Amino acid sequence: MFKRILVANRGEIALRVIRACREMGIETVAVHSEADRDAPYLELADEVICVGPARAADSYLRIDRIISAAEVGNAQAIHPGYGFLSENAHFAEVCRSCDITFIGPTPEAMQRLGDKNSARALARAAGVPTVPGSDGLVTSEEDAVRIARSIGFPVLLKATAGGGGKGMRVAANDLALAGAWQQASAEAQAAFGNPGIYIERYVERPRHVEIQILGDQHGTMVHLWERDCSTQRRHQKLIEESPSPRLPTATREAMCAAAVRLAAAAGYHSAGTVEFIVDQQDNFYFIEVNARIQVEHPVSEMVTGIDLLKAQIRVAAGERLGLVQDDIRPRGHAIECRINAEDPAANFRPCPGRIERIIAPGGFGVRFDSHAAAGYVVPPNYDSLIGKLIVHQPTRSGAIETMARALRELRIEGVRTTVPLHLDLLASAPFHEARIDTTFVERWLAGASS
Amino acid sequence: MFKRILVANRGEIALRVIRACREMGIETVAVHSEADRDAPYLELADEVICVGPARAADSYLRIDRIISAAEVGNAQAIHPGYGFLSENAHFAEVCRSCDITFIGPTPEAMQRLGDKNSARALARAAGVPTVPGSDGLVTSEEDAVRIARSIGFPVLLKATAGGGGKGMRVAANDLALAGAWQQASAEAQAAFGNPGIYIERYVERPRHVEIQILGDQHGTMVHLWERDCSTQRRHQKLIEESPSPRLPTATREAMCAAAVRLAAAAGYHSAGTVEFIVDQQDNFYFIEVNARIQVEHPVSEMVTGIDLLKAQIRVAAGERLGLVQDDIRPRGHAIECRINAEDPAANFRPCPGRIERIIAPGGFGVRFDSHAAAGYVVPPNYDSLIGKLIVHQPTRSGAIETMARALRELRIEGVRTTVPLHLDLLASAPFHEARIDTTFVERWLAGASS
Amino acid sequence: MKPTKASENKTAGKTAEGKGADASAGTGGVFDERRVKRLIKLMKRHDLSEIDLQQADERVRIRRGGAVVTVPADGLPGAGAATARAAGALPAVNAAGPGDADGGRVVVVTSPMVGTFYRASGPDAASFVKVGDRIEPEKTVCIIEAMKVFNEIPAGVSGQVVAILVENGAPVEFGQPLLKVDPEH
Amino acid sequence: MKPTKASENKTAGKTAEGKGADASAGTGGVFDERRVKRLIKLMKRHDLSEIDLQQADERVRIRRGGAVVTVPADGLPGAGAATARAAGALPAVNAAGPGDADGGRVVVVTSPMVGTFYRASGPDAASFVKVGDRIEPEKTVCIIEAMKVFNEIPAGVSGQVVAILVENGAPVEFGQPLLKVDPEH
Repeated sequence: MFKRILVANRGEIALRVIRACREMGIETVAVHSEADRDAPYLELADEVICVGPARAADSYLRIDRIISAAEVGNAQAIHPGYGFLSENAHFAEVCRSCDITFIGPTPEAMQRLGDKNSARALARAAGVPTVPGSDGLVTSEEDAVRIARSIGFPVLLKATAGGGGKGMRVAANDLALAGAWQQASAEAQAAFGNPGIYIERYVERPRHVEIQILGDQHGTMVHLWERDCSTQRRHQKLIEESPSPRLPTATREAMCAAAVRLAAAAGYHSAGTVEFIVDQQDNFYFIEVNARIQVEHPVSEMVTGIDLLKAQIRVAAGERLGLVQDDIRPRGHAIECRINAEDPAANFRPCPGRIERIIAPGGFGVRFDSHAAAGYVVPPNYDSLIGKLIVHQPTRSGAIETMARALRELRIEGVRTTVPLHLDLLASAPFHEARIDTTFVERWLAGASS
Repeated sequence: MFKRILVANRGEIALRVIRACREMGIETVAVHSEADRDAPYLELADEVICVGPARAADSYLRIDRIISAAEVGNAQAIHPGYGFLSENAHFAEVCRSCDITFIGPTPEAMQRLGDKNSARALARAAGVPTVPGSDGLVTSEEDAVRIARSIGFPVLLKATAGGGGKGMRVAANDLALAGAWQQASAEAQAAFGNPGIYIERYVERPRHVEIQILGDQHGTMVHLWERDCSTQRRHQKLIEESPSPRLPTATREAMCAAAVRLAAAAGYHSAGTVEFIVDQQDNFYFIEVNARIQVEHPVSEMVTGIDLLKAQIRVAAGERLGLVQDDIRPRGHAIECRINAEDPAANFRPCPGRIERIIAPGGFGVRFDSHAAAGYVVPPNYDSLIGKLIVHQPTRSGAIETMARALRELRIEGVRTTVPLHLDLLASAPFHEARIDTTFVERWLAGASS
Repeated sequence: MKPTKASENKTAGKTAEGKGADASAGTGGVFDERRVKRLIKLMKRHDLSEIDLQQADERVRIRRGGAVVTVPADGLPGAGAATARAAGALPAVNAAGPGDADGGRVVVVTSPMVGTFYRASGPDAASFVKVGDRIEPEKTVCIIEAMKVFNEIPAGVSGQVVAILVENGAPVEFGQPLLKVDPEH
Repeated sequence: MKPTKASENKTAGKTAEGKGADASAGTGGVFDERRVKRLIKLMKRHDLSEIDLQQADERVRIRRGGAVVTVPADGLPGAGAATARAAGALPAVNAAGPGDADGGRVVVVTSPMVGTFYRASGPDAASFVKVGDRIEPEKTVCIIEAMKVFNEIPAGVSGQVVAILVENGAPVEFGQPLLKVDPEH
């Protein structure tokens, strides 16, 4: 096992890694930017190294400085957390070349899964469903109609060079498709200098369901069931839960099996997440793999009783997982609310600043993971996540009740937070009745404000 | 279900009850003494009523004032917590006569179990082993020898009127017994004016193992397995855990079955605890029933996933438990450390005072139940418990690691606490190796200081 | 999931109250001690005795007495016997220091028990006392009903009744101010 | 269960440190801000530049500079090129206000990167600079090894070397003071 791990991240996930290491008897080297110099979790590390100024590109994203800190700090391994360098295959390669263990998948597995097209190809080869669509670009209107008929309407036209919704059109039938193809192609040409368009089935009001996987270097690959992350606003997850409500058992099991097949085909080990969308008829389609630990990993920890961080460190050290699929029996229902320093009443404007007072909720079924403490200054340089409130109860309705109780107990003074939004969301009819998909929050917000 | 419950207690258990009620949508009336006027948990109650001055005898123990507060506060039920009026059968009777539900067993069941002699008789009738001893008083030296031989040496001589160790003697053989009987009898006469002595088997270095039971008013009675509370100092529990380490499965199951038999025989419903001592050969003997929720109930909640407070309220309202024994499958290992405002370095002197700052630990498997917050003044009038730190992990060694990590994270400034003692205890060889009994802490403390 | 609401018949006794979904109260929350301090400063400067601010679910109420002496209603020696008398409620009289003034000395008679406050012995009877009455320590000033027992509460102090602080039929808690008496009259 | 210990080769940068089993530090704990404030007051009164108190696991260290200007080692225009130069480490020069003095102005040259500090180009070579040397901005004052690359670090300032703050072969972090230069010489 490692004697000393460098934590190449900040905030709650840095604290999460430090906690796991302290329990395992592993020393930690925490790196930080100048903006995080006074963060209270640094006191829990065995060594603290400043790697640069506030700007992430000059500190947390600087491969040379992180590696150098690992070398002067005598760390044998680096935990990248999420974000920053966590899915950077080049960084993983540099770690390997410096004889430092990167706590995550191999660079090869990351590359195989990091590119969306090669990941989709891998998925299809492993018998994992992807959103049906054109194999390549659509070259003519006739071609578009032929393909759309074969995959079924409605369809989504997407610019191959695109992003941010430009060159994107939905078409419900042949007639609409002809015009849409023209428009999308022209828009793509104008926006990206590339008129190339491809077509895939348009999934209306999908759910975002992801499978937590965990593998070792000795051929064991298991899943820790699913998380439902449909409760999003502008593609930002707000609430995650496990199990996914209203998901048929057969679908759930098929998704888990598909995720394990794909991960095994990619030669994956470590913790990772296979993301799917699920349509209104409970068909599921592979979207991408997140080759890292995720913000919402605690909900899977609560229902399975397995510490994902410790497991991730153990398998990175070459240990056997020591678990088989049958050992992983989910119990009850877990929900996580992301507590951000944002003002929901002011269009989610970030609210950095000094936290004057904080009272963490406690009691049965409540877990609060936060790097904040009274006196902590939320820096304006990074994301606004200041804590994760996680609850675990035998049932979903019980979990909602505990979450509402805990949110009301949580007191954070000095900065505005998303706590009021969560209370409203929990009490909203769509969430309460589990009629959730990735579009419901925005529709509900629009309805609530009109 | 009740619309409104009065919480006839203070501190962490009052907060625990309020939390359960908030999750159940039940309003709460919190009573308090003048000393607790500014306690932060009162802000979570729907109504707050001062019932008297600091002295418990004039406030929390005043039946008339508590009942009166329930009446003016329109509470349909009273939760007594632990201590104070919780095991007062007369109070339970007054509640009944005022048409207020006492959340606990009936006065009749409390009376049957409240008297040690009748509880022992009930236990024997239900086939539950008690410590072997004389049926009544020992009238002569010959009688003492005859009885001692029949129950086996060593034996304990106890004054029937006794208490506080006076008139108590241990005898290892016939010869010692003769002198011991004389001395004990004379001492009892001098101390209590009553020379009556009885004999029971002396259990050396026993473990304190208790079974959590839970019954409804419709004939369902289940157990939630055991807690080991052997880690005590001067009969004050310091650390509780579940399962009891090194307890053979057959013994464990026999104890649980015995506890359920006894509770059923007593016509018990509500949550309760059947206490046993277990000798070095794993024989177990019934000691007493605690007819209330206990300080250490969270360890059973963690391993079973069942919220005992909510269940207790539901069965008091006449609902069915909705659980059968097979539903209650323990998972992993839970440990609780009682955090007291006492100075372990100064002979556990209580340290009331203002808490300047508190940082609660978080993360996987950690629960912190505390009514304290920054600015809270620990009053000198009541017990020194300011929080309970509970951890849950798949294994005992994992739980110990998490507890040590969490204790090191917990920061309480302004008053001295028992945190350093717990850290030392967790690291001590007897605790670590689970060689625990009710005497080990004092032997270990004596050894550490010599 | 039912959000718990502040109850309507809240008894007094807290100086600053805030309930409900204010869990994430920012700098402007009712629990902001700095704001409370600023308000207190304002009150001192302008010699205010109470500020009560409310907006939506939030409320800040601060009261500031002049020279106030709190007297438990049955707390003085020689007070007359009531029908039933609660024991163990005999805190000492708090003598207010001089120079603290906003005019005269006022003695506050507080409730020795939890119960329901009645100004008269029955719905048609006259009130025991009204503002302006001169009273002696043994004078019954109200009845507090607790557990079906009607407890006559003696004044415990002599003087002139300045104010009656509780509505007829309202619940009172231990230590709650019942009436103000000017002992110099 | 292995208690984690503060590591021996801790790098500097925190002004008050407390590690280990001080979880329940009482009023006298190292995190007691009031004590820190009292110590700072004491330092100001007696013009101390550092206090370092240790007892068992506890440690309080407070440093206080005179008129100190912090200069990143490669942060000044015209600084000579090192073998490899880290980018993006160009904080502005902090001009110290007057009247803050404990004598002359001192400029602190700080590390632009994380790595291992060397005073000379090899074990047998002479130190790049020693106390008393007059230096120019482009003068190499040390080498910092990071990822097997030896980075020559220029002074970035001219003046006389007053102190060298890091031991040969010691690890340094970003922003760590390396040497003090008196620019008036």
